[in-house]
Amino acid sequence: MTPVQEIGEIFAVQKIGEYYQFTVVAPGVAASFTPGQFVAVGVGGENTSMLLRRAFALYGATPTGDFAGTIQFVVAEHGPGTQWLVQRQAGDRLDLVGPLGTPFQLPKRTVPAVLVGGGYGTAPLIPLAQQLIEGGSDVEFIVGASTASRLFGELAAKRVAGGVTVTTDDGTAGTKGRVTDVLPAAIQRTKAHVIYACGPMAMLRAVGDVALAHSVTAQVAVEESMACGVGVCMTCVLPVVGDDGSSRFVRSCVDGPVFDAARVRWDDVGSLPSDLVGADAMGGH
Amino acid sequence: MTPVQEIGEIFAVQKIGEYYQFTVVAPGVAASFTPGQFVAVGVGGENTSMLLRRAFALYGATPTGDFAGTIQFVVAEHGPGTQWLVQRQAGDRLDLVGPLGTPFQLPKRTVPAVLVGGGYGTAPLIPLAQQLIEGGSDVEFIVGASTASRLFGELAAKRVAGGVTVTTDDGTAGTKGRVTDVLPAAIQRTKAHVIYACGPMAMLRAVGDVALAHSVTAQVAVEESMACGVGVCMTCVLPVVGDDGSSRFVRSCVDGPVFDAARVRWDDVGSLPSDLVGADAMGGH
Amino acid sequence: MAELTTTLGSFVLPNPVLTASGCAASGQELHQFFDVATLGAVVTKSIMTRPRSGRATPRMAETPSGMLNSIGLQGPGIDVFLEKDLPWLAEHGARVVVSIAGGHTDEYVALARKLYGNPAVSMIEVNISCPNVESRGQVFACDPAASGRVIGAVRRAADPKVPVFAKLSPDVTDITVIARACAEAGADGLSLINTLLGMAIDTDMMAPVLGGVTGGLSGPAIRPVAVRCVWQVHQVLPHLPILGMGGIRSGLDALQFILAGASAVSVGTAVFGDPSAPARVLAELDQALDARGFASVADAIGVAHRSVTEQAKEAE
Amino acid sequence: MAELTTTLGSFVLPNPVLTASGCAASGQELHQFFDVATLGAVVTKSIMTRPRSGRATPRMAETPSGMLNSIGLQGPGIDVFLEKDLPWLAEHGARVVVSIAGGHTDEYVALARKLYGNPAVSMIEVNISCPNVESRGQVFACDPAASGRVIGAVRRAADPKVPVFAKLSPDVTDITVIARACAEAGADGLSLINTLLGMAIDTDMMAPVLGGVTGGLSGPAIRPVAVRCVWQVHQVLPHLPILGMGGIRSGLDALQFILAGASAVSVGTAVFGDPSAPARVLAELDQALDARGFASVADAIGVAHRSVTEQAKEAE
Ligand SMILES: Cc1cc2nc3c(=O)[nH]c(=O)nc-3n(C[C@H](O)[C@H](O)[C@H](O)COP(=O)(O)OP(=O)(O)OC[C@H]3O[C@@H](n4cnc5c(N)ncnc54)[C@H](O)[C@@H]3O)c2cc1C
Ligand SMILES: Cc1cc2nc3c(=O)[nH]c(=O)nc-3n(C[C@H](O)[C@H](O)[C@H](O)COP(=O)(O)OP(=O)(O)OC[C@H]3O[C@@H](n4cnc5c(N)ncnc54)[C@H](O)[C@@H]3O)c2cc1C
Ligand SMILES: Cc1cc2nc3c(=O)[nH]c(=O)nc-3n(C[C@H](O)[C@H](O)[C@H](O)COP(=O)(O)O)c2cc1C
Ligand SMILES: Cc1cc2nc3c(=O)[nH]c(=O)nc-3n(C[C@H](O)[C@H](O)[C@H](O)COP(=O)(O)O)c2cc1C
Ligand code: FES
Ligand code: FES
Repeated sequence: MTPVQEIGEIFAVQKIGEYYQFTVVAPGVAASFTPGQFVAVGVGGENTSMLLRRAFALYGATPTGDFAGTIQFVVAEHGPGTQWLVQRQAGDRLDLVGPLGTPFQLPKRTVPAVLVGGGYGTAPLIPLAQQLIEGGSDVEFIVGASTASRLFGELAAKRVAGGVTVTTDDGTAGTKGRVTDVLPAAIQRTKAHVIYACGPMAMLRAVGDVALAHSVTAQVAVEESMACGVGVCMTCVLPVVGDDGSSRFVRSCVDGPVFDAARVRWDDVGSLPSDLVGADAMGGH
Repeated sequence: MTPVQEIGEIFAVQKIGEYYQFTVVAPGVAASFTPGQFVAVGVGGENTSMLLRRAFALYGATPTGDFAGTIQFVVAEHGPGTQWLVQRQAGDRLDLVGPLGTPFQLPKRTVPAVLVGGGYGTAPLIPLAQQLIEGGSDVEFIVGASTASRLFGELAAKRVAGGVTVTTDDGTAGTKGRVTDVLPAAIQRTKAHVIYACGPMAMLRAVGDVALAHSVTAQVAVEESMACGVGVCMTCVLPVVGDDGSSRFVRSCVDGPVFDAARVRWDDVGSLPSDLVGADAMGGH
Repeated sequence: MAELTTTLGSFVLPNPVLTASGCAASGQELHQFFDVATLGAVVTKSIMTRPRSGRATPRMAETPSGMLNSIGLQGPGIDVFLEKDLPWLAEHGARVVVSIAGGHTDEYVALARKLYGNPAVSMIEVNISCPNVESRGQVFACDPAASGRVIGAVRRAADPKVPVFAKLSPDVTDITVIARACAEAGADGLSLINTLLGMAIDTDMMAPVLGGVTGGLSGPAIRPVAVRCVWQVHQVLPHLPILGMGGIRSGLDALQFILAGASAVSVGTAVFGDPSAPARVLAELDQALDARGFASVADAIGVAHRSVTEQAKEAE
Repeated sequence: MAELTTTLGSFVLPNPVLTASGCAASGQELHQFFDVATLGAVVTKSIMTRPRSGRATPRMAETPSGMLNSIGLQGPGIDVFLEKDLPWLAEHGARVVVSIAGGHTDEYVALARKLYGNPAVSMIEVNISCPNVESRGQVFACDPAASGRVIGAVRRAADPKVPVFAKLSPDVTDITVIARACAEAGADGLSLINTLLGMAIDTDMMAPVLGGVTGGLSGPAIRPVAVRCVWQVHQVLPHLPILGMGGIRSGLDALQFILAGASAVSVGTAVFGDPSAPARVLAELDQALDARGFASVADAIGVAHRSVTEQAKEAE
């Protein structure tokens, strides 16, 4: 599961709603991929002023068979880096590092699971669902977005798992409302022991709260701004409670992006809680 | 003859020897072009780390007729900017400012002229030759380069003017030697009153010396590193003797790139001669 | 439609986008690409008492997202400037900020006197990033005392109706110390920032690229340093107007400076890549202010400091 | 094949390319991309006496050809470092430069003592770009006296066999003054440069991007400033070894630093875009030296100064 650095050729770019689905020939990355991991993509080309890679959750990887050695990820246009990326075409080459990060942990025993995706956050949940189902677990999806065009993976979800509930904040598709409005019912219906979620931080936090209320665990894949993606720079940290009960800033690129929602101190993201290990030493600086 | 800034679409890029000939749809630049002027091209695309435009002598411009509103220029691969440029293809867009600079001055009366081009330096001499010939002047070309693959415009020169002498330092084409080896004979043969030259600084200087020796004037188009190309930054200066007999650093982007070779203080290029106007004020700084 | 009028001391500008000294000559050349009268003002190349040749070439080197220059203040001298350049700017309806430079305090004073009472001069920007001949060539802007002396002398000599701004160098340990010294000496405001001292080495010639060996680094590469300088100075001198500059290429870049505390901005190096950059930046800034619901430029000046002050309050 | 061996004081390195402190953690992560033992040395993240949480997020902002960071020296503290990280590096055959940081002189001294006699430590880099708690948080590296005190104390406390390098900040009026103070205090060499103080403002939030408000600017954007610092210091202290860094992304970038006077270079921010950058830079530098006919790295150190000295001679 050690990451590799390789130049991958774009096999296809498909526009899906507001998103762009990339299929890239990258055998090295594909070889050791596990759901929940991400790939870091160089943007801007030669002589670019953008030094840092952009991170994208892996939507899938096909080590063997047809499309052997390809990976998939889904890009939403955001700023200059993603704007450059979505202008690439089949045949263009991308500078890739991956697979990176700690993947979703599979339950020890086969238990029912609810998978909750927000926007492009559904992408990494599709290969996870396949894995869970192969492992014998019942899987149900909740796929949400602010509006219909920002939904992703509804069909793919239907294909792998039967039950898919769709929500949109504006009601342009599925149930009007948020994923957490329909999550409690889904937990009860499926007798889920675990929830897997990927999407905006606010959604992950809300999912964590619901999970807590139903005393089930929630594994969530977070998005923190990353400079290196490989664990050397310490830019991507979150305040997380450790096994010893004390909290530390941990790197979401290597110790995450998947965390136990109950361990993340959501209130303190973006601040420096005084009880954090080593916060006392910050006086001077 | 005021320059314009416009986005031009590349109509064609042809590889000629070691050079790339660009034809770009740029009606604004084409409209007011006069031989000896140049165009400044933005390189690197969006989010590039290269801030400055690259200058290229205009090889031609077709304000009317078929190819109406196109310009031509010739690019030699040099560093990152030209490397980016030569990877462009038909249909791509270029950010252009031009036409820029002071063009070649035509003789008051129709007199024989010898045109001396070194490498891609022949490019701006082709439209000049057409102009001279239309004006009734006899024109003969000397086209030189270090080696055959670095020759440019031999055929074009033959097409417009009859007499073309080719030289290469290594003898891979034409006479083995430098343009200045064959220039004296050409001056005598054609009874030239004026020499027009474009090419490496060393060649321009040597051409100037020959012209002086034969007491004919030489108009040379120089290449100085330019930041703005429009006259505002003062990076592109050369020490030039003025009408008042005193020397000043003058901007090769607006007062040039065409200069009277006899006025350029070749020895002092790259230094600060103490008799330059304002050199005495440099003490402090 | 946000109100774009802003002020630099007593100088009222129709909008907050200016050229930067040395990046627009005296306006004529850029007027080919946009009407210089539409800008807040044109800031002229630093002018000196006598004609100056400037330094030997090469005078520039492109660097990542920036450039180095070692022009050495080439110029015709104040007399030619007053006779040719200033009248042209006035005729074309441009407001003019005259940048002056010197090697002695009295040179600066002489220049201020020459500009006295000239109706075409809206403001004086004093470029003190020059070697002080009187103190072994140490740059005025690197020494609070020397900076204060020059600014005080210029303020006294200059037309009282014309604001005097000190243009500071970022190459100092604490820019707020220099800023305070200039403010106490009577500066009506500050221009932040001049270039950073840098250099590049030609790995083929194995020698410095620039004829001047070292040169001034400018362009987007230095923007974070420039924004930091504006922020620090506005924090300690919140009532002193700031003309911000350093790597501004877009309206949002300009907005960063205004939110950090600048009352107006200069667009410099960006002009070399895009000769109409100042006009474009102005249009983009206008849009950006509207999009954020600002009724005026004034409402946006220094706003980014609020968030931090509030956080500090909460922390208490 | 140029001889790549170089020296930093008494520390002999097989080649002149190192990682930069804080840009390679303690080597483990980068070892996934290249063998860290093939580098001249691994420079560790600055370590302190106690565990440190570091600052609140966001901790970085991308800027044109650069980035800002406000990590705040997050780390486990010296004891965990000695127990976990240093042994790992030793086992994997990497030479180690340990970077130390503190808020008091005695913290630095305590760290130097903890490293005393440890065979895994080849060199100590003293990061003095830290606020000095004893003087209202002024950064040590901005004050020659404070810099000298720390370096002198560390030199006395540290293993005499281990060279002590002072890592300087470019955010000073005259870096040669700080360099001299460190040299006189016993520094065996200097690391040049640390980041420039900068900031970015989020034009949507209308607040500073970084949790720490200001941050350190690094990357190719600052290379011209870094080369200038190396040049200036080598000019006044030609015999003091310099570890050069600041925006190095290629072998030719590294060569610029060596020609300016550096005996070795650190590759920092470039690692974030290319995790194998240090190994690549080394290969490219090797080629570049050969292409220019250098028999050894030593032959290239400071060579760019010759051209200038010669010109000066001629001028006489
Ligand atoms: C683990 C992980 C997985 C991700 N998966 C996906 C995905 O599957 N699909 C997708 O469209 N996006 C994904 N993102 C977000 C994506 O990385 C950002 O949208 C992208 O980096 C923005 O770059 P930009 O240049 O377009 O925007 P800019 O805002 O200009 O980027 C400027 C800098 O901020 C960083 N940045 C900005 N927004 C984010 C963000 N939301 N998260 C992290 N860094 C950010 C960039 O990396 C860059 O360094 C993921 C992020 C992380 C950390
Ligand atoms: C008036 C004029 C006309 C020119 N005509 C042509 C032409 O017709 N065909 C052609 O191939 N080239 C021409 N050149 C040279 C061309 O501009 C340079 O080769 C090009 O700018 C190099 O850019 P680069 O990024 O590839 O190289 P780099 O060396 O990486 O460029 C770095 C910087 O140096 C400047 N620079 C480097 N070399 C030169 C040079 N020789 N002249 C001026 N600036 C330079 C660049 O503009 C850039 O700012 C002309 C130059 C001038 C001034
Ligand atoms: C080529 C050039 C010449 C300059 N000349 C001057 C000058 O004469 N006086 C001055 O005060 N600043 C001068 N500057 C500095 C600019 O006015 C400005 O302060 C600096 O470049 C930062 O802004 P920018 O990044 O937008 O260019 C010059 C800058 C450049 C690039
Ligand atoms: C994320 C990050 C963390 C850094 N941490 C340290 C540090 O702990 N100690 C230190 O001396 N320098 C630190 N630096 C500075 C670098 O070591 C280096 O001096 C600077 O970044 C310039 O080099 P570069 O442009 O190659 O990165 C850090 C730089 C970055 C970008
Ligand atoms: S992004 Fe660098 S440590 Fe996580
Ligand atoms: S290139 Fe700017 S003045 Fe000539």
